[in-house]
Amino acid sequence: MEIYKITADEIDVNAVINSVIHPEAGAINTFIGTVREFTKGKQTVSLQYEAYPSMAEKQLKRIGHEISEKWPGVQSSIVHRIGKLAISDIAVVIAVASPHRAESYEASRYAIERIKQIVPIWKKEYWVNGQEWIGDQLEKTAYPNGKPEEDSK
Amino acid sequence: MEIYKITADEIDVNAVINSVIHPEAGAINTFIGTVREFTKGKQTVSLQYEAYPSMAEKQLKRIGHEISEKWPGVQSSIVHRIGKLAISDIAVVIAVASPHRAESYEASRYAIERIKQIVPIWKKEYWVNGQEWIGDQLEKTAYPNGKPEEDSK
Amino acid sequence: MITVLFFAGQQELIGEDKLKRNESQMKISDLKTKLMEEYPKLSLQNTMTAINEEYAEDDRIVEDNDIVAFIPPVSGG
Amino acid sequence: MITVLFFAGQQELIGEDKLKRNESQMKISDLKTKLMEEYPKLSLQNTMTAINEEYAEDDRIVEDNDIVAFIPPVSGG
Repeated sequence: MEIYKITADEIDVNAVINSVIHPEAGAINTFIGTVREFTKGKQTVSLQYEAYPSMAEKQLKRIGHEISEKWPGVQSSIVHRIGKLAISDIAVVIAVASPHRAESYEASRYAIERIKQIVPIWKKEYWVNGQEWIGDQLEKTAYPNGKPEEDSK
Repeated sequence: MEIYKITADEIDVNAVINSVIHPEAGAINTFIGTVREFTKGKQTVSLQYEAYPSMAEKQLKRIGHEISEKWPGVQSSIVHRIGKLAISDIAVVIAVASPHRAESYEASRYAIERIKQIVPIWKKEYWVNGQEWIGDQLEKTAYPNGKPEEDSK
Repeated sequence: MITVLFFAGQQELIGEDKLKRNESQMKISDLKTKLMEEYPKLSLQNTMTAINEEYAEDDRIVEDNDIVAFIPPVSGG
Repeated sequence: MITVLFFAGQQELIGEDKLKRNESQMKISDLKTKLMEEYPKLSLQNTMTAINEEYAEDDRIVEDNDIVAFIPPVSGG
């Protein structure tokens, strides 16, 4: 049973993986996004994720739908955590099961790229001496088309 | 601590994932190969994997070394199970951790392709009405160069 | 009556996560202009908008009871 | 004395996983020919060989105490 969820709790990686296992699947690709300590030499202390949860879950479901249209027979689950996270905490888990390995990699990669385009989740980074919402909140650059690109539908 | 192991026991996916997590990693890609029930309409009942364990572990380690040369800072672990497996059982787990997501996908994909080239592991498939060693054991086709291609070293 | 939602940096900037306004039959672009007059520090020019949890273009008309959410550039994953 | 290892289908074909032979200073290709004479059903023409757990070319000389493993096409993963 596929899962598309925003949660404030720790993500159970096994539960996400198990949700996509099925007898026709021979390959399961899992992507886990964790909080990285250093980005371009800058030290992160913690992160805070905020979402528009009801819409974010709809968008996650939509990504799952896009995947099953692009790669028939491929099952996916996506769980994204919100709230305050520490170094190495898991922020997002994507699991994709497919008959053959190529599609499991492609669909998983597609899912993470789409999350970064269309799912209303925001990350605030806390450093030793400051904090900032990531994602060009101050609009110094615009989306080229005024909104995220929406392929496939 | 990276793991490169052949085992007759069930693979603990979490242990493999945890072995690659480190503070500089922001992305962990995991590939899980499971026993698929149907391949081109043919129903598999079970699989048996056999290995040349000591050499296979050396080759897995070699793949890990190739990965860390191709993608500096990327950590990997690979565990392959041998013995008799049932439908949906896990045969192989690859975990790759990297600072950025692109390399985690690339290195994971590289690992599974290399396993299929250079690691002495063989799969015997059991169907309702027969069994066969997979991998062209009868040498109806040869490796183009008489041995698997060895890139990068 | 419409509900307007703000998130992340924009929410911190105006100090509110939600506004109620007696507006309807108004283009999103006009609603943006009105809110930017009310909160001079707020920039919505290139912010995406969702109406009732679906992305909507700037020329879309906001209807009574709509939930309008301003979606600054996302940074999940 | 050398040790020769067989795996998978080849192991089933000859009914042995291991042979001991009083050979050394012999090319792999010559060893293959000798074994194929001994086991007429066995084909090693295009089988890879590992000496002491490292892949080796067919013109490599087998030394005393070497472990020679014939590696039919692999199918792990």
